[in-house]
Amino acid sequence: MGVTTALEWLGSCSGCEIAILNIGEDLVSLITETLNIVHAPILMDHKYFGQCGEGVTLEIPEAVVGIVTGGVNNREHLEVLQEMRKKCKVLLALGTCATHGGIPALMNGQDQLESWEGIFSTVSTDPGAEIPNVEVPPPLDRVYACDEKVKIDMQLPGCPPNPELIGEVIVALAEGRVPVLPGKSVCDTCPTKREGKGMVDKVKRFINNVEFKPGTPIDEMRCLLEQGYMCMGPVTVAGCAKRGGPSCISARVPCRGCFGPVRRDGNQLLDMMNGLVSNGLDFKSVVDRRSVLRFSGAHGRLRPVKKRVARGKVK
Amino acid sequence: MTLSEITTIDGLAGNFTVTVEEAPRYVDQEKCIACGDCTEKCPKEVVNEFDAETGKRKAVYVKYPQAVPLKYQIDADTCIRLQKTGACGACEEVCDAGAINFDDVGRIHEVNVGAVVMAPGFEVFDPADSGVWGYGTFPNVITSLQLERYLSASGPTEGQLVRPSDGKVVNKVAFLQCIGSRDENLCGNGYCSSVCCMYAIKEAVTAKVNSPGLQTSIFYMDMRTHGKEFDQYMERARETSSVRFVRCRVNGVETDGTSDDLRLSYVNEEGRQVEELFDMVVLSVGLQTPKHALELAHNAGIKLTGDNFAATTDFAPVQTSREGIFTCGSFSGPKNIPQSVTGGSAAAAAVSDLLSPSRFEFSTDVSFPDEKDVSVDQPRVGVFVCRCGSNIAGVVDVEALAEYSTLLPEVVYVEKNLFSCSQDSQDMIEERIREQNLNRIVIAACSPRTHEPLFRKTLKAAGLNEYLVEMANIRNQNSWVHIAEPEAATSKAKDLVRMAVARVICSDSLKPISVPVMQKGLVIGGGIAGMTAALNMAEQGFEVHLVERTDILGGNALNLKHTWSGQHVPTEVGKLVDKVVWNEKIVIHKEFEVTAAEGFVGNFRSTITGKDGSQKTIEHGAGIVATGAEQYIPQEYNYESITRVVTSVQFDKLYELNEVHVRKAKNFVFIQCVGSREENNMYCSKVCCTHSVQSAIALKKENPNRNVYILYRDIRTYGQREALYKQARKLGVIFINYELHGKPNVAENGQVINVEIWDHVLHRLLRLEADMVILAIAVRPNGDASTLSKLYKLPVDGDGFFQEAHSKIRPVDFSVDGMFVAGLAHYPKPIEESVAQALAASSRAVTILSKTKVSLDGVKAIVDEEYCDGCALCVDVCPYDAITLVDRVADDPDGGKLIRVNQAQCKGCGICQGSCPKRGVNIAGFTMKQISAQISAALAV
Amino acid sequence: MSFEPKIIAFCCNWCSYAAADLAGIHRMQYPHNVRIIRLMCSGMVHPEFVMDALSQGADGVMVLGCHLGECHYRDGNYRAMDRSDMVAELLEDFGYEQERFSLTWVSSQEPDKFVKAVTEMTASIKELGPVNGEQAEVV
Amino acid sequence: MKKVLNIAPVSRIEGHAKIAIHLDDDGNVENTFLHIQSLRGFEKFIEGRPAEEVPRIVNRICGICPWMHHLASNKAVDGAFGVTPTPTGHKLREMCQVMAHINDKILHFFFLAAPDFVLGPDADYSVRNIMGMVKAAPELAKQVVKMRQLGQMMLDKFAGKAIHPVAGVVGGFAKPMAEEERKELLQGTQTLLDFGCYALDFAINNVFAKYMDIIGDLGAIKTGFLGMVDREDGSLRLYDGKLRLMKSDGSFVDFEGNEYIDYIGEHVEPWAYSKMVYAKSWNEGFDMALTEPKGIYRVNTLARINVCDKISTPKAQAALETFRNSFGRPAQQTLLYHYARLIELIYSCERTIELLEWEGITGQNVRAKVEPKAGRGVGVVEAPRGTLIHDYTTDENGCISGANLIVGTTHNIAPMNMSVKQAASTFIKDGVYSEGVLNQVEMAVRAYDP
Repeated sequence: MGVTTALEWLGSCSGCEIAILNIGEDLVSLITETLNIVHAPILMDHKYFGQCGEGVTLEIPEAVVGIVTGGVNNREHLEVLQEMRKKCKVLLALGTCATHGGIPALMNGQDQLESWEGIFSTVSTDPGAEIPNVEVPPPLDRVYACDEKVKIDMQLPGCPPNPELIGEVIVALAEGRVPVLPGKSVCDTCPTKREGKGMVDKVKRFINNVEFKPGTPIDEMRCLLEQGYMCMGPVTVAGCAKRGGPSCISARVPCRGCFGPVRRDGNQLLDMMNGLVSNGLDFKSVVDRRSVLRFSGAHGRLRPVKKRVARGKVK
Repeated sequence: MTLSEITTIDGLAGNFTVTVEEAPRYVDQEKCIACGDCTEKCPKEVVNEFDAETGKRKAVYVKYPQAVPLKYQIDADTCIRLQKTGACGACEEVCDAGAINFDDVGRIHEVNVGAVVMAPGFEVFDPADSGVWGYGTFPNVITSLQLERYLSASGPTEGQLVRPSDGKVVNKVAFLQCIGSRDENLCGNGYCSSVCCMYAIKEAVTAKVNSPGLQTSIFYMDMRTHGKEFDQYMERARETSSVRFVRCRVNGVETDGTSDDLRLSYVNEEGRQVEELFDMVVLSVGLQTPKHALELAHNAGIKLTGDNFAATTDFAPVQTSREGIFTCGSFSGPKNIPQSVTGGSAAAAAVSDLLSPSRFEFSTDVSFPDEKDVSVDQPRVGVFVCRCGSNIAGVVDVEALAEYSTLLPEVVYVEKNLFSCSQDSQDMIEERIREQNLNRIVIAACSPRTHEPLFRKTLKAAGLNEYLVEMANIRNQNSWVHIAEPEAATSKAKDLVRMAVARVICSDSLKPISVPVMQKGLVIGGGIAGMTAALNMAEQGFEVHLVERTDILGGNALNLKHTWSGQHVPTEVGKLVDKVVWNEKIVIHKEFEVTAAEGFVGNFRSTITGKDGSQKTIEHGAGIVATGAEQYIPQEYNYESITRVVTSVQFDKLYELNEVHVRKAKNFVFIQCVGSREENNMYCSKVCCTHSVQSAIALKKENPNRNVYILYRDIRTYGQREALYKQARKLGVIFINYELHGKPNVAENGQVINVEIWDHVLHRLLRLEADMVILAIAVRPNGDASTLSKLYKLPVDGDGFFQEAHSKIRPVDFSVDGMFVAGLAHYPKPIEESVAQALAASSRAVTILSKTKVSLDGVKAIVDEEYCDGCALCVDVCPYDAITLVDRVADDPDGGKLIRVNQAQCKGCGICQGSCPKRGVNIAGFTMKQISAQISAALAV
Repeated sequence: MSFEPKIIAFCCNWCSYAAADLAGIHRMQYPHNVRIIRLMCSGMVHPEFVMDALSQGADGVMVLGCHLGECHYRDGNYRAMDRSDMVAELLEDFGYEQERFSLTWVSSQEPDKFVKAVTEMTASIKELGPVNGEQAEVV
Repeated sequence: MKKVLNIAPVSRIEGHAKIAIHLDDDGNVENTFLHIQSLRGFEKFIEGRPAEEVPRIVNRICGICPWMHHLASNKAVDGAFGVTPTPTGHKLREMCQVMAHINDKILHFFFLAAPDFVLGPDADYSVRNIMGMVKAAPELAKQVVKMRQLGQMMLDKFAGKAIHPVAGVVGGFAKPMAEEERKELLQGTQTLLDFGCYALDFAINNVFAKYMDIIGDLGAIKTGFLGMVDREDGSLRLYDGKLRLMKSDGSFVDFEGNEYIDYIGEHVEPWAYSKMVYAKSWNEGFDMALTEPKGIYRVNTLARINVCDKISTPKAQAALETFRNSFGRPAQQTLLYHYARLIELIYSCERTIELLEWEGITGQNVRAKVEPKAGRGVGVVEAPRGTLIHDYTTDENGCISGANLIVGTTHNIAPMNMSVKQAASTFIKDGVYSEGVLNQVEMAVRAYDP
């Protein structure tokens, strides 16, 4: 009998779940032998309030391993996460939403109420609509990463995470060892030609394709940052690489940092901008620099822009 | 050898036999552990010479806490036991070490040496001899040296300025200048001691800091602040420390009879006779050669000047009249610290020139115990809190600080010292490291910039890596700047110690890196300084490249006729040029300039470009900048429009050619400080006073009927030059003082030139009819100094002269290792000082060239292969191109990449570290971990 | 009691740190709120240090480097300047007032400038209030 | 006495939903609600972003159909910037989208829906799932996993990322297709096509045949349909075409995506974060009454199969004819979504092959020249879950100044609520209900694959 495991998704898009399925051939043995899944909304019908929905308190069965995906956006997420923490020995935060807030944490850069009102008054929405509030979980003040709310034992970022690494973590957990996960940046896995960033003075928007010879491997392509594109490889933790190169770079597209900061508490915006200015690049050439935090906006990194009251400079 | 004196020097240069007489110490140096018990027990109190009679000491004593060797001694003249056998002997009883030896006897040593350097220094003039200043009679008349002790934290009053007579806090103090200087009637010392003006200002400023509200007045004849940045200091004293300067000679000091206050009567600026009362009068006593030094000179058979200083020449300022015997410091004339330090190096250069054939024959390397590997050990931090006399303890609650330190993580030992830097503390720390098995040290004291090297040595001596020490700067950046806020200062001190501890815990042992040395020298500038330096290096056996911009060697000296002592400059320069030209170790590059430079100490590569555009590359281990200076072209005094208004340099030429105007002229007016000592050029050109006085003397000697006027602000014929000033006055040269706000007015009026000036003595406007006006023009820094400074990263000061590493203790070094400065490039100075500085620079350069490799500081960028992933963000930010991107696994492109740092090129600036998003590169000694730890510690609590 | 800010000052070993030492030698008095961290160059200051300091409760952060053109390492202070412009702007992204950060050039011979800088910074931070206090700039 | 049954979470679907069944005192269904639990605010937080970045952000709306959002977004940005993708760029995008459909169908039918049929609606929950299926039908399971993996990896290898793709770019595609890649993809798709045909046979013989009765009435309701068809011949289209809005009587109107506002509106209920899209153009308002629904239409597979006149590829066309012969047009039975899904699976495979065989597919000119500017663009594609509409407005910097998104599932929210009500009230009588019964209620929802 495998290790009892509970899966839950919070503010997620189910991309992480799909990534699990993408483990491939080994999936079958993994979900039937290595693991003994006792709760997983996407795959099985275990219910929170009893199978007939008569219960009143949310319950998840005990499990050795707990895997949560998604960030914590609303009360239900919080309740579920806390229940997971209660019932699982080892809690794994899977995917960048769970580890650093992910895309939904872009909301942290907005005024929530204003935004929601906007959403329920679009051109196509019936006039006079109110923000729903019956039997739907109320939102939290902002989007949180899981470790902001409960103790997390292990983190595996990625949007989505790399199936290989998911496999490694699950097997490691089952075998009770520490999984081998990348600690360096995307560049470490990137074979593109690099010389130095000094010659670039501005970053270009990605409105033209990068320079490369079609059909040639990416190790014959010049580093995209050195081509003048904003590539976040240097400030993003590795893990996306498959088939000898980072995913986006293999698609000849600059990295946008979907695995989160290279150092767990690193600050992608600060580190990226610092990397640029230290090399004499004009950081103002970055259109909408706040979206550099599009994957790691939790942990209070991304905040609504504050309008400042003019204050007499203290002299 | 301490307590020792030289009695005879026999033999010749290269092989002297020196007889040294060592006096008995009565304390066995081997046994004495300097515990101080003997002093405590000693019943005999006598006045303390070191405190200049302001305090007391015992008959068994150490001269001062920092004395080296720190061994006690017995003063035979006052020791009860040594005076009367059988009496006392208390010290012997208490000395557990059994170091006391009343039967100690003097010894005679004979040493065989190749050369001798005489640096017996000076003594201060004793004003007691002449009663006029009431010194010795009025307790509140003290000497500047005594004041120095009163102001010192380790002095009798721990820095509090109180009256000797009644302990009353001093509110009003007067400094009387030229006591025992420039005065033949009272003391026979006609010369100027040249340091007193500056030290008086310094004491006035410090005194004011110690007791705010203090009124300070300096009574002087001429303020002789001719040193580098001295005039700026004086202006600051005047403005910010409100020191009052009164130009007049005070002829006597009296009491008001009733109290201990002192009355001075003098003629004030308005020419009125006034009387003023002071709490204290400080006599700025001059320097003179001590008796024993005169005997020494006599024994050594070297000539002295009329002023009793060792006779030297301007082109060989450290060479005495006897070959093989050299001198430095005030023995060859009054000098300040930088000059003395320079002189020391210069003497060393002269000696090594003489002895270079036998270099390294007797030398042995200092060896330190093997370094203990502490990398895996749990940190054991020892904290040593320095009181620095009362400098720290006077403000910071050292007890509380020490107490607090014991609570800090990993701290296993805490101790307080009176002076952590004293030799005994060093030994003690070394001791503690061993016995307490400490592997990290925090010194809570002064600034690492001045003292870190000292403590690093101590760690080495204790077998610890020298980088495992961290200093908490609780003096310069705490107790001294929060004097009025002891609580705040104490809690800040705690923070600083906490930060230091946090940092040192993260410190690792670093290995200094050593790089091979290209044993060749480069000298930039072919003037006297440049040639002298080049020649000395060459004669010490090193190949030298001498780069001169023009087509002729000699530089500014080519404009000069005589040195102040009367040596004929053209002749001497000629000799020097010949020696340089004929020395086959010197490669001369005329009409060349340095256009590019790279490298580092021991391995410079300089590119020089000729007028013809040709280029050469010179590899050298050290470089000396002797690019000289320029003349100021006056904008003032109608120099442009009036033909007979000329510069001093022009005048010399005209005079030499016996040009008609000069021949015919009856009235000559010299105007001093043209372009010097004013707003944007607040520095003294140092040579002009002497120069004008010399010209005036020549004119007068030639024809006594000529009227020669010198309009000056302060006549700065410092040192033994004073004799010239005296002679000029004797010859009837008229000196008229003017102030900056009342500059002379020069206008052409037909055949004559009208010079108007306010006379401060007669207190009326004076109109002089001059046939010729000579402007004593300033020395200006070289225009291209900035270019050179960029090439080699050499700092220049606010006036545009090159900035030495430390104005007092490193006067010829640059902050850039392996580069040195000499001559006018550094600051205006007369020939003998240029020569001395050139020799000094040479000797400093040779300390590098004489080695086959130099070791560099361990503060370098270190790649952390665990984190560096070769993103190449740092490659282009390195100012020294020290970073390259390589395959992690040699020639395996798929193995990933990382950066390599060229240790020799890396200067440890940390720009790479500041750019790295993943802590992949760290500056050893300043790692992200260390700095983060410091930040967190600073903000903890 | 009155608000006594804690200010972290990163000082370059070759200029501002020396100036601070000199200020001591001249016994110039200044507020006790500054904690100096000695670095070899202002170009060594990682922006992360600034943010870390503020997030750990520093009320202000100063970087003091050599005058432009006087860097001991060619152009470290230019890097510091470029970074500072960036940091100053990003401070607001992360919810701090720009006034909490300052960059000043002080040569080793300008203790007075050093004193002026820390005195003014302390004053301006006192006016601003504690770093975690009411975010004054919210409309 | 009154009580509420909370079926939470609704499982084996991709979203966060809860079914609340309110029973009256006699234990009969008083009312039911399908609560859509979460709202993330994409429309708002893409504001201010450079438009060309948005396709890389909105794909996170759904991890199962990221390609749909990615490409709808790209189409919208094309419109806003006024660019027409190069032919090759256009076809590469479509190929990726259609391939994504393949994987999605396999996933949904076999991993999520099939357990209900293979193991039975009232099998124990612990076995009524893919793990159970693996034990029950190991060979089939392995085959299924393999096929899905094949499809995913083909896409992943060619486009860098299968989940949350990045290869689609404003103006076209980020990289051209190499000949080797083409060959490999072609081969893989052939295999998938074979599996698709096998899957349909398997379903017809082992599932639908067995459950005809249930199919007949489980969650059955009567509504209109919306889907995309070819502009010329009205055949089934997934990536590009015109929209067709059909009434339950089979009459329909066609319109272009950017006219959507004139035809559909969004109704908001206080008990669901998701809006409920309805046919505004019918001018009958919005009502979910089972008997006389107003403005209600459905999307997704069944809808597309209903609205299209034919399917342009042979095997799928044949399957369509069989389907229509037995169920007519439009077919209303909710569980037929599964049937329609498998027909689309075959179409997707065939269409992919068609595209791979187009000679221009390996062309080098994959991206048109792009200038960021102010404008508006509407991007519409057929997502597995229904018609997906991205509507952007950009400012002069080419940054998003306004966005309106209508995602596939929202069209089906109202119908799903109706199906749930229908199912619940048919199965729950006088307080009698069981886990199996409640699961059948869920099956009604599952059919829509929300």
